[in-house]
Amino acid sequence: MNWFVPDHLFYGSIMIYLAAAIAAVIFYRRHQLCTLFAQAGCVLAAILGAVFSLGILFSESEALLLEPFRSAIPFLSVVIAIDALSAFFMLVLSVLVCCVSVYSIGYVSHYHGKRNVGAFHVLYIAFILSMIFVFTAGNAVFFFMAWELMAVISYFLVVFESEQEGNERAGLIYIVMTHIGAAFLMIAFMIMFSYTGSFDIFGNSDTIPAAAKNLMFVFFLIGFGVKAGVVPVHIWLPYAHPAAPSNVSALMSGIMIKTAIYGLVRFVLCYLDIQHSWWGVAILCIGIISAVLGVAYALMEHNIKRLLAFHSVENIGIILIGLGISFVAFSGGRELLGGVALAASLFHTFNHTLFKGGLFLGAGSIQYAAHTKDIEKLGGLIKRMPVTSVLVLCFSLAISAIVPFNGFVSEWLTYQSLFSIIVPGQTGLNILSVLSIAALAMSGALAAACFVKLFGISFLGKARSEAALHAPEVPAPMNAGMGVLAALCLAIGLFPMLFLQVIDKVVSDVSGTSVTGELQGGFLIASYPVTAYGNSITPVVILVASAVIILAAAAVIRLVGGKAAERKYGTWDCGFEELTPRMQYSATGFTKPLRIVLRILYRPGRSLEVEEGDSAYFPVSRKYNVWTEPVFEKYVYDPLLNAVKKFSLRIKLSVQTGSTHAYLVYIFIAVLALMLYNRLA
Amino acid sequence: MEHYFDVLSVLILLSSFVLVSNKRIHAYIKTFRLQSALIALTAGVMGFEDVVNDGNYDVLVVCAIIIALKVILIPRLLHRTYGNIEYRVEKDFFFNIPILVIICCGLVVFSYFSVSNIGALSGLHINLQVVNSFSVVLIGFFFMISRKKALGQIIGYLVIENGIFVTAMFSTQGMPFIVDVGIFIDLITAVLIMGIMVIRINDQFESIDVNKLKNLKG
Amino acid sequence: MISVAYFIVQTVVILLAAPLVNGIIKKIKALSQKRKGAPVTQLYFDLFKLFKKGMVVSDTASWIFRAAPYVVFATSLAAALLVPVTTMIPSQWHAGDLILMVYLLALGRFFMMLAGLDTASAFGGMGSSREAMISSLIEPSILVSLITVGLIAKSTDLYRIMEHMKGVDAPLIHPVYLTAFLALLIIIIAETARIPVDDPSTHLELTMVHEAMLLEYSGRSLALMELGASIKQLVFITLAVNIFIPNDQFILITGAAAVFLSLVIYLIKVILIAAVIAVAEICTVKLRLFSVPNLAALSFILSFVGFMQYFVLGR
Amino acid sequence: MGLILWITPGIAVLLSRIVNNTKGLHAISVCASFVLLLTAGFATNRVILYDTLAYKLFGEAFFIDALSIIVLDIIILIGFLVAVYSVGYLNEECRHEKISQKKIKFYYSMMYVFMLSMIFAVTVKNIGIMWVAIEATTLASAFLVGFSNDKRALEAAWKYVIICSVGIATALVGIIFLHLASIDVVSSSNALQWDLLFDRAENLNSPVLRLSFIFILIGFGTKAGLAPMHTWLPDAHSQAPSPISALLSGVLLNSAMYAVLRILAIVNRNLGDSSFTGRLMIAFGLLSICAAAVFILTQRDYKRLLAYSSIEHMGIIALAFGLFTPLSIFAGLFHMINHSFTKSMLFLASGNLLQKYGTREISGIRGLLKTLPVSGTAFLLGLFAISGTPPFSIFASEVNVFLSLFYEKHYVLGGVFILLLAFIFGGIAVTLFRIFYGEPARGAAIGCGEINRPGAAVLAALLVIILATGLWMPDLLKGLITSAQMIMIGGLSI
Repeated sequence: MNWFVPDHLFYGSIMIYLAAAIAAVIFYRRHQLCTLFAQAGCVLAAILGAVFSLGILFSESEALLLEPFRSAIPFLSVVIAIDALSAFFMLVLSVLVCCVSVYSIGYVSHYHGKRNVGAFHVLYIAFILSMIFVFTAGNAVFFFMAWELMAVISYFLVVFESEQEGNERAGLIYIVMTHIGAAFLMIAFMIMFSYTGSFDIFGNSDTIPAAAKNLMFVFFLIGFGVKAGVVPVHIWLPYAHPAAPSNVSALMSGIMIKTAIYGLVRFVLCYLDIQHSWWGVAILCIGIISAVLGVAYALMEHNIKRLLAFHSVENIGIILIGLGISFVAFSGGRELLGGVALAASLFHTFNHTLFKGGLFLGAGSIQYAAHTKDIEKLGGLIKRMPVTSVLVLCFSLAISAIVPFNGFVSEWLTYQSLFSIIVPGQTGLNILSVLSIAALAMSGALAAACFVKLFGISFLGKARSEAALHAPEVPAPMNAGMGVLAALCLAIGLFPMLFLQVIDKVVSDVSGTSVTGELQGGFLIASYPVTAYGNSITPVVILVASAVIILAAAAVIRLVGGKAAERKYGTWDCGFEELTPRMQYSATGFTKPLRIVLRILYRPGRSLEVEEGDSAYFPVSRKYNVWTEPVFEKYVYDPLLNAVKKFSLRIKLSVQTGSTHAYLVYIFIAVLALMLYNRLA
Repeated sequence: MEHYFDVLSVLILLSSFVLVSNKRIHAYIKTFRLQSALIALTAGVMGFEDVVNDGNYDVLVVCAIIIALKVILIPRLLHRTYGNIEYRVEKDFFFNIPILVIICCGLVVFSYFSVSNIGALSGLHINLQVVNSFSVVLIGFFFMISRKKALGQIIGYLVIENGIFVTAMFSTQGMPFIVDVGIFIDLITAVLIMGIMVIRINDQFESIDVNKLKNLKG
Repeated sequence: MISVAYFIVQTVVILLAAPLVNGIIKKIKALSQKRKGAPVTQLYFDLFKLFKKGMVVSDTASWIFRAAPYVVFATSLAAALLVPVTTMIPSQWHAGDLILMVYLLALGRFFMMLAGLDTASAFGGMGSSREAMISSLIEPSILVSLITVGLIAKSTDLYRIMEHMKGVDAPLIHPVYLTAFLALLIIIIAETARIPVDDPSTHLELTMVHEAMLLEYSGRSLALMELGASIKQLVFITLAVNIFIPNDQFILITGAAAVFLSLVIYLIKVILIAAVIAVAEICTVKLRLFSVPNLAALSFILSFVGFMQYFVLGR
Repeated sequence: MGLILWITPGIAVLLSRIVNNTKGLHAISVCASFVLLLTAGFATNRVILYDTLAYKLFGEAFFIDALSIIVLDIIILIGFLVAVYSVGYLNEECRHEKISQKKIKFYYSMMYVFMLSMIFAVTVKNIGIMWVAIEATTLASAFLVGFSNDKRALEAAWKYVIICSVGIATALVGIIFLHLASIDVVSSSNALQWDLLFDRAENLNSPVLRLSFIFILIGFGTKAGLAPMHTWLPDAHSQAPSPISALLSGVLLNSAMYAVLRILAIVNRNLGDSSFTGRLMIAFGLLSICAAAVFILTQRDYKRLLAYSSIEHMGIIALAFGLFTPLSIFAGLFHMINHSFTKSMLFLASGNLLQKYGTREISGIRGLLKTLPVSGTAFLLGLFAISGTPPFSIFASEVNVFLSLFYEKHYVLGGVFILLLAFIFGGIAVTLFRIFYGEPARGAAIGCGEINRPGAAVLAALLVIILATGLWMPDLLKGLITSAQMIMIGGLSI
């Protein structure tokens, strides 16, 4: 593949992104043109980026090292290094950006004339570029700069629609938590520097003593955990993602969270190379808790984007379970199992990017058409928006890991890696693995229930509000963008082996063991079964078998029962008059059984305000309100913040009292203290 | 010649004790004038000795400046400022006088404890003189803290400057001439500015009690 | 060649046996109440009648309402194909293992719940919401119990597990298999809407879960739904039967006769389990909805204790 | 040629006393600061070529080397920007009838006395005269702090004068002990000359030198706003008119820190290692950062908040110099430059804010990005810059400070330091980020659009400088900082 000159392609795609940004600035006045040029540029650049990363993945060449700019400030040089892992994440990013940009051509039109579209596109492109540099940074300080830049630009995007109440606070929580998380990363990088004297990510870390490595691991875990949104530090995620415009929250949820996974693999697995098994166990525990709690909280949400944000927490949990297993395996010397588990988690990362990106775009289409994010006000959209409903159905099936779609295959691989790590003898790890199997099963079922609620309540039944009744079908580019993602989900779901080759390149580069041998499957016969440790699945055969069954059943019924006579009539209403939309099951009602079962988790509260009429038996109105407590915020974060504020207020008023005498006393004491110190020292 | 300076340093220390035990602002100014006169005397003796030994007149000129500034000009200025502030007898300090004096003694002991071990000052007499004059600085500082009135704080500042000047005289036979002149210029401008400010405070706050100046909190 | 034969035998046996199980259970319940009860083959007549009848479809229903019956039927039958009925004929497809089977049933359940919501009726919504709760509580114990057995057999492929179980003599004596079997029994009751969890026979809105989702169906789609449900029931019963009481030790001869003999033994065992379920239904009354989680917790504890036996205490 | 630095401010003061119309006053001030800018440019390239610039007149008092040229350039560049900004600022104040024409005259004369004293402090070899100049800066800026002549400004001015004079007096004690320590090493005629002291630092009397360093650290620390002595700084900087508080915060603190550096070099050279001075400087630095971190979280006045962030950054500089390794001194100097530009930009932007909304309370301000587009974005990006987010220059210098800390294996100190900075960002974000969004509270009363045209240009220029120095550092600047660092301690930083 001699035509493939890597750095031209890389620089080419960056240049096109910049050109798109400049075009957005030039056509600042005319919003239509501005959107078209900017997003078209992004699509082109994304395609180039995808081709570039595929080229890197399949060219068996050593890591590509570029150094476009060396600054005179010590240790602050722009070094770009792309190896298989960065290329894989670049591929994921490019695929998502391509689809989201096609979608945005239609979506951003609802900003035209109302908001500063030029600024939006510049920020959007800057956000993508900062993520590209996070994936391709070769030097830790440049990585940190790209990391912080990504956080700041996404903050501006989150508060882009600041007039909606709540967006401001969401942005604030987001930027403060990510900044504090980044501080931990900085400490880890500095420890790295103090021992190895260089910031090179690809350098070897043997000179770092074991204690420092443990400390670095803890700091990496905290820093990347905050960005990934694992449970104890996830509270910014359900605020930030819904606040951002839908195409941006698709990027944030789809790929920005994955930068944390990239960070963990790059710094913990490749750089520090796993020292102790408790590293893997820690990640596994966090993964389990995040998976279960993420989906449990998602169930109770009725705002689509908050629901999807909580699901990101769940899927990050599943990815971390895979990663935890691979770390445990690597530290235990079981290279093959580590490879398979790593392949599972990377595969789930890619799948999650596809269907979560698609779901957020779907939420954007619903908001575009019905101008609301609250499920309780939707209903019956399937009749008004047939194409969007089919796409959202595909994504819902994919996220609840149901068979023909890609969610299932990656979860199946995670099951297999969990299955093969259990060996009689390691008691603690066995219990943990079984618990994670149970957690995976439960989160899968709860996710299915949650997405039945999302799809059923918003798309099926009768429209619950005027806006839902007259929701127009969204413009074509929006559906096109989502369509590509849905098609990819289905294709990977049916022919997983095709994509596992790509991941195998990454795994063999990262961990040195080729996994395809184990996963068996020729490159061409994409439909060859995915086998791990002798257990195999071939989704294509299952699909063909069930299709044959359906056709046979239809034929037999046609033969036996004659032509299908169908009569349209109203739904069974027990003889009362016409069924009103209020009689349908609402989202709150749908999840009521689970709210009662898991009440220790939600601590639900309810209130009933009754406006008295003239007699007690005929009230004018009843207002029934039920809510679940945000446990983490109420019992962890708010008390902490109030305590800190009270402490700071008390100290401030006691030190800065305003009296000149007090201030002079401080200086006097300082003089005496230092003289004493000098005398004694 | 040395025991002249011992006596003078002790006298200056005593004058600062007297200052601390004064109640009225008039008394402050008078004691300050006394202290400045003593310092001028030391400077005069030292200057005369310099003229005799190596004939440079710097220290004598400095002594003249001290007399002009600290003995005559500044006290009159303070009197005038204090003049047009209406007179209200208030308890001007936090603790009563015996406690103040005890604290000043404590300060003297402390300054002896912390300064005495310095090698260069080991010569007994220089050491003693430096300790006395240094404790004048600390007492001036403490005086500033313990007085409620703005004028009291100005006097405290002036006493600190006196203490510093005397420490310089005793330890190093005076600073380079330009530096001394600069210090005096600064001193006189500082007093002028503080005087104007005291008058303005008196207009705005109707009293020169520094405790009224407390609304810039937090 | 073998696989085509396997495909035909498996489908025929499943289609015929599934309605039979319901008939038997109803027959035993009727006899226990000292009444004659409907003939065992009643469900066959109902299905045949329903196939011929026309359908009444609600005007608010969308294409999902029409597609759901076919999806439910197809997924149940596909899951049935993965489960070894006649243990004599191994499948070479490597088509799928127990995790794929569980998630296939999940696909069927997903569409059934959507169909419940599609007709904008309160009953359908209530059925789907309760089904959501019960299925998400019972799912962990299905996987943990099956994977524990798989772990001992070192593979999640049901056929390999079968081969292994043949080697184990009287598996129900070992604590691991006993707990897994009991957990599977509870799962059968919960998944297929039997009495303690949900009453299949009544249409009283307070009690019905599975029936509520089918309320709006009529004609051939109702028939397909009923058939799908009964096939799913047979799948779970086959799992319980063929894994824990493999029927191959008794058969000494080989060849076609052996296959026929194993089928007969398999049918006897199915009837046995159906009787056990019927007895369970007779003795217990329908549980309150919010005590079903205790049942699910019991089943999870059983499977977890089973796992602990083998993997932690090393028995 | 260098003496023009001293003469121009003097002429400016005289002229501003004479000229009476506002246009003339503005013209004088801008020309004076422009002339100063040119001479500073000339002086800088002289220093780069011959690394000192001295003249025989006034007994060679005039002396500039690489270290002082850095602080001098900051003073003059920011002085020029403030002068340009003041034109728009004062016209706006006149339009609101807040100040009369006479006040502008007073403002400009006081400002140039202030500039003269600061330039004087930095371009002098004799430490005594440097002390006199720094004391003069306090007195010159006293009335500028009390400029708006209301109760709060007067109180701030009074506290400023009293605390700073007392602080400076303690510094004088330090200088006297320094003189005492060098009594037998340097002849009394050219006592307290910095270069002589530095060359013969080994044989000075070290116990007296340690005592003198203590007093100097407290004295000039008060002026630089280090922790226990910082109490005057929030009052003075928040009550002073914004251009003056930009000068105070951006520049005056640096000259006080410059004085500490000079004597720190002598003491460390005398004591051999920097453990004694280092421990004190790091202690004060860390205390300042902690104090700032605690105070910023519950601030209600945005100018006070900026003042506290100056205390924090002075703490960082003190910590960097306390470490006293080549890399840490390089980082400290670089941070001094970056902090001056960022902080003066923030104060100038807050000036526009104050004039537009008329209130210092954070709660009274909403929808800043709509009403003041340029200074709103400058203020927002400035806040990101001041808390050390990457594209800006403060991040570059803070990284170097981290590097020097971790290179010396101070892990706990470095870790606490990084977390404190993140906590401070949290404090700033929690208090200040709400003013940028939403609709302005009193709708119609506050029109949209920039009021101070030249001010907006200055803000834009400063923003560009900050962004540029964040990623790319001109070799000229790097050469200058390395030579300044070589003066204080030999050896290459990287």
